[in-house]
Amino acid sequence: MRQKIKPVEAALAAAGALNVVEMYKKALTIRYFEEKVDWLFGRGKLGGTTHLCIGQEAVPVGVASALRADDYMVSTHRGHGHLIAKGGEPARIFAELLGKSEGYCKGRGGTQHLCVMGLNFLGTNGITGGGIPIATGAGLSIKLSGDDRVAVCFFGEGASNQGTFHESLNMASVWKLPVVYVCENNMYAMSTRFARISASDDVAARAGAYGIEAAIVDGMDALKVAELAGKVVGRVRAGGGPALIEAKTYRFCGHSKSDPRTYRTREEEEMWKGKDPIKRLAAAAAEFIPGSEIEGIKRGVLAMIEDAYDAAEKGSDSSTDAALDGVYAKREDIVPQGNIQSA
Amino acid sequence: MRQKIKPVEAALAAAGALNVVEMYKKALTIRYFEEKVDWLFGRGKLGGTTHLCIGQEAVPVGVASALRADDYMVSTHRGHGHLIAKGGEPARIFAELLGKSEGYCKGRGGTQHLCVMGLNFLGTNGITGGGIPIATGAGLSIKLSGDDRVAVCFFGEGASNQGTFHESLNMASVWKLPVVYVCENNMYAMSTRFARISASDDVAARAGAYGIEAAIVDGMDALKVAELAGKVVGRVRAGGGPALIEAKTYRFCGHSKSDPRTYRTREEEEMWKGKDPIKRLAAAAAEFIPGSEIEGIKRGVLAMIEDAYDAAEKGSDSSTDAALDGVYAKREDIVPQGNIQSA
Amino acid sequence: MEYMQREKISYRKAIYRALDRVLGSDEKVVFMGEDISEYGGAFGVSADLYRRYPSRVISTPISEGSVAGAAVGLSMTGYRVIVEIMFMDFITLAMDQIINHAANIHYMYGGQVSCPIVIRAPAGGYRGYGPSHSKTLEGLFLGIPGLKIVAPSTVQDAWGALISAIYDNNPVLFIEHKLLYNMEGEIDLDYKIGPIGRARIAREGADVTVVSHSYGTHLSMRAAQELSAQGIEAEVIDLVSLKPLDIGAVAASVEKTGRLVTVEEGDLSGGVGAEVVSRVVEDCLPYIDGRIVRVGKPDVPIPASIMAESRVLPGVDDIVDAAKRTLSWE
Amino acid sequence: MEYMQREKISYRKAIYRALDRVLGSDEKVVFMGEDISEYGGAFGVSADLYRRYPSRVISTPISEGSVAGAAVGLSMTGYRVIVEIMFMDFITLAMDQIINHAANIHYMYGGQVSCPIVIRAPAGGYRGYGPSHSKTLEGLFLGIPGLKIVAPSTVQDAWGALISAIYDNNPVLFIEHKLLYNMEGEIDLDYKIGPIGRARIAREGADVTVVSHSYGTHLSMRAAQELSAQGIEAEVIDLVSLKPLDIGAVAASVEKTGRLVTVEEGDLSGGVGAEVVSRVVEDCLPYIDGRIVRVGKPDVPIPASIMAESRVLPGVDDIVDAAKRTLSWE
Ligand SMILES: Cc1ncc(C[n+]2csc(CCOP(=O)(O)OP(=O)(O)O)c2C)c(N)n1
Ligand SMILES: Cc1ncc(C[n+]2csc(CCOP(=O)(O)OP(=O)(O)O)c2C)c(N)n1
Ligand SMILES: [Mg+2]
Ligand SMILES: [Mg+2]
Repeated sequence: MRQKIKPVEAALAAAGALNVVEMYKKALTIRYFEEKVDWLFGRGKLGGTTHLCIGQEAVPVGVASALRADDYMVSTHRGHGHLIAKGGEPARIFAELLGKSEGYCKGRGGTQHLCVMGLNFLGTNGITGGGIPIATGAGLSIKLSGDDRVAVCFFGEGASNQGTFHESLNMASVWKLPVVYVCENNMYAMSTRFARISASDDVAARAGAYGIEAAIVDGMDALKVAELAGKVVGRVRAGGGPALIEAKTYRFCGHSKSDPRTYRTREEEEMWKGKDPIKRLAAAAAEFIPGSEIEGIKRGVLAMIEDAYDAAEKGSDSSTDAALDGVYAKREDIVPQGNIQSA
Repeated sequence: MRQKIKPVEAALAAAGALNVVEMYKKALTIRYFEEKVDWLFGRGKLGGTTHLCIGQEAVPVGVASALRADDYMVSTHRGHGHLIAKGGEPARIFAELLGKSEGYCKGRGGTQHLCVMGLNFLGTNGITGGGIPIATGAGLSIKLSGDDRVAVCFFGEGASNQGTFHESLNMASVWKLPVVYVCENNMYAMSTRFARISASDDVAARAGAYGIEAAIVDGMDALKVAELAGKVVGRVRAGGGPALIEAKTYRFCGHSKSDPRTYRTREEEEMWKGKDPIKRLAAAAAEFIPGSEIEGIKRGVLAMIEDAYDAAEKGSDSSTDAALDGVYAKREDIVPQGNIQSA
Repeated sequence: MEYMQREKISYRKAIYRALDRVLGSDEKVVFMGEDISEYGGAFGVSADLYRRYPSRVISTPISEGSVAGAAVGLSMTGYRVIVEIMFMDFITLAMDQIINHAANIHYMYGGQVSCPIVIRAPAGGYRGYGPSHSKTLEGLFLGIPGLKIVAPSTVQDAWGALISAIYDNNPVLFIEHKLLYNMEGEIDLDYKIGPIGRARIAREGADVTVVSHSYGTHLSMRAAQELSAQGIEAEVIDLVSLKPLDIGAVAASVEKTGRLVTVEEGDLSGGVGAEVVSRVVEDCLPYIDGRIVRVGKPDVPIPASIMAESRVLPGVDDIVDAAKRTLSWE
Repeated sequence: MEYMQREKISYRKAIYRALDRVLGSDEKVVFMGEDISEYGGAFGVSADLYRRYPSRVISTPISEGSVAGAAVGLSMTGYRVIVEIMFMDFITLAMDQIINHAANIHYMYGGQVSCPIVIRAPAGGYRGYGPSHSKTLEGLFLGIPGLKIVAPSTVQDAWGALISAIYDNNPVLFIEHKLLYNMEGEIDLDYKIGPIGRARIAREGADVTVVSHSYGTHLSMRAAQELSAQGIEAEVIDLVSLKPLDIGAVAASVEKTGRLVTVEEGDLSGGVGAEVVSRVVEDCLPYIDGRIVRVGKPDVPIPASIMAESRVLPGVDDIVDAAKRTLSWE
């Protein structure tokens, strides 16, 4: 490991070398994964639609750094990054996008309905705002179980205009649920600038109405996100009740696969691209490891993504008659004790 | 008119003698109307259910004093008082409750779906929170029409936990709609004390999230409500955007026809009954007119209510086959100009 | 709490007892709804459960949409959840979570997880509650794959079907007609609780098959009595479960009687009767021996006036008339 | 803007033109929806309308429930409102305002006022959008009195039915299948716009009646061609309007062919086919001369995998098979 040559920021120190490098790797995995998806769409290799999180990687990576494997996470339509940050395997996500039986959801969920129970990842969500009450329910579940897990709920600033946001934050506050609501405020909901359809620029301003503590963080800086998330998650885990983190971020690409982005300027985009979270993480990692190692990581992640895609592509087709199976879960054999009998 | 014997409060002065006496009459009309409804339910003369506003009369009367006939009003399940304050005739409301064809809605709407378009009264509402977006739409309508009317939206504190509250206040704020949201905070939603299912005691605390100005007023004092409503409505009418008024009030009776009120103490009830808005208005009116006149008003209103009920009871039955008619409105003859033709 | 093996109790009490039993024996069961604590629930079903299971009987804010969503989150993470929607009309506020989430989850997540949620919904009219508090909306849910629907008409079935619904691993819409709550009937705790999906022959008869559910079964039984007095013997089938639909039981009966009347309180258009009729004619058209008639609510909202309401909602006479119409082609 | 009398344009453009015409000629028409300004609408329908009618083309927050409610308020106070729901699946968030408010208001308020609202809902699958972006939900709305439903399949009908829907004084659910947007067809601006409720005979044939709507009509026409090659002539009826349902047109055809197939993309259970079959057998059972078959989606959510999706959604082959099954009793 190279000698550190300049004093690290407080955040960096808190994160430590290992975390920074790991975070960099994770962010890079997300970036390359998303770039591959973009490329595949461009070539007509993927059906449906997709919402890429290129530019926003610092948020899932930073938040996930504060989580344990047994914490729950609820995601959005723009959720590949969340899942990868929680430990999702690129090969199985690719398989899901390709509609292969090897996908996490057998190809049935696809990009917007990607759930991995083994990772306590309760799903990306095609309904804007649809995941907010689900995360709240997961928080209630933890509270009833009496342990110290937390549920993390990602949502966009556009989703914060859904009634579920209001209803859920109120319930979480009153019941003191261990939920961390993380708003990825990328300023736009499709083409709609937040300020144009909301009274405030900040979603955090809404938390006060529920007596929920909120903090705003630079969502282009994974270390800052990680630092804040560490504090907030710790407080929530200790029984402090729900919290809200608003990460100011930006999606570098369009909303979904076809979006000419007429609603914003190229200058604005360039300005934000200057804050590329990957570059920032690379710089931070460079404080700990030599440039050659950084290059090695890049090549390694890129190769891993390519391998993952190749493996996924070889998966089996889900278009068999099995597509009609499994609509209903099997009935539980457990029935309550006493004179209740199962026929 | 008797000489005023002590200095009147600012509010009283602003209201003036005529208004105070008129407000007293209106409040009394509501009280006697509701007491009659209560009596009728007790005797099995009315079907379904009902929600009385006894104890809360100061709010509709005070707010209505600031309104013009062409302003819109949207009400709740507890809406008889709102409608009377807006000019509804007791006889026709009784007819509606009795299911008579002479009712405002031919007996089809009943207590919770009572609309009087002639009074720009857009309906009581059986869905908690259901009227909030409707009032918001009425506000948008006024704005598009470019005139200086306002829409007043009554709702309970319990309703403020519905998603529609959040969504609607956000829209009203962003579009600067001329809507006055009036929360009748009577502390309970059925049996549920607000503080138990909400993060704050005050609904007004929620308005800040939308950049909406909110004020709290003693909802047992019609003059105070009138004074505040006068200011707020004036500001909204002048184009200042939406506003919220939270009136702290109390329903003296149960939630609906059968409610043993186990969720609150008799002491609490007595405390609030000490603030009876009718008594307060009577005292204010006594500053302007002699006691004998007050007694005369009482007898007059009581007789009017009895007459109204008697007239309503003689109305015709709505149980004919006409009950099946009028599901669909007739098609408009107006079609747009140009080469669009109606067949 | 110990209950007698056999006892005459109300439908309300049967539901209470099923909840009590399940909450009492299984720490992983949660019951949520508005005013289900001190108030005891709008129809008095929950009574004192909140005192007996304080942490798992949860009185909620008036936020139907997010309560349903929270139930999804709870159920995905190991709990069985019962949600009381105060009046079925209000379920319209929870449709996204039911349709796009709860019902889809087991299938769309590839079988990893399911949503064992029971949504209890008091439905029905005849009480003068008006258009927003009287609806019978099962017709809206027939076409939601992944969801089950039950609407028991007897005390015994209310108890058994609720327990079965709670231990079904799928979301189940559980319909309780308001007029049934006070109805008394015998409950036998030794009754074997089968999986959801079996119809019940409420009355045997050779002339015409009358298919119904929930309160409609009682109207149908009264109609059958009147018909019997006129020499017509109706076979009354109580569907109990609307999804899955025990079409086998209906078909067997129709093959015997050759005639079919469906009875429901909800809207005729796209309702339970439409589905029953369609499946019957798809499977056993050659056995049909007379006009098929559906009885239900015509295309009219439910007026508040209790008199007008009685014109809009189906009654015993409508069923008697319908049964007679199946006997000829005029 | 001046348009040619007769012209070949896309379905998308036909809807655009109807909106343009109505917004342009009537100050009392408002159009609301998400991303209908710069973005031009998720499916490009609204295009530049926001620039031409800036105050009345209103881009909203993501608040489907309250946008529907605001439309109710607007419509009660003198405006005609068109609401674009981005994908029909999201209409589940607006159900309370549609069912308990918009559809009830004219009747329950005694005829004082009505809600002229058109809810435009892009429906349908075959595009790999997955379970929350592919549904066809008209089956949920059949039993809502006070509501009308149209689902045109042609360019001409899209234009005419939308104008008719906007000038209908009732709430109208207007279903646009996503696969139709790019479809081209002739539009004749002299076309007389009738009230909602008339079916269209898309193809004449003597052997079997195939009833469908929206994109299903196109599948049915392709099936009819295949059948014709096999010597079977199908009469294809395009319902256009689902509520009211032109059962007369269907009955007349069935009385001629004696055979009936219904085709829909939505769920079979309680769907359009169930209602059509029920009404047909209620009215003209004696004319039926063979098995009745419904084609539609089985009880399965729509998977994201476009290959799996094609197994779940009905196709041309299913219709061909169904038509053949009606010809015999085996
Ligand atoms: C209920 C619902 N309404 C609308 C949409 C269409 N839609 C998908 S993503 C999106 C924008 C969401 O914006 P935001 O929450 O800010 O997330 P972002 O896309 O910016 O990550 C919209 C309107 C949807 N999927 N669900
Ligand atoms: C959507 C919906 N949920 C629940 C109810 C049942 N309900 C009727 S009134 C009421 C309480 C409303 O409380 P609040 O808004 O404070 O008004 P208040 O009754 O105190 O005047 C409830 C829960 C309803 N009518 N609609
Ligand atoms: Mg955004
Ligand atoms: Mg209250």
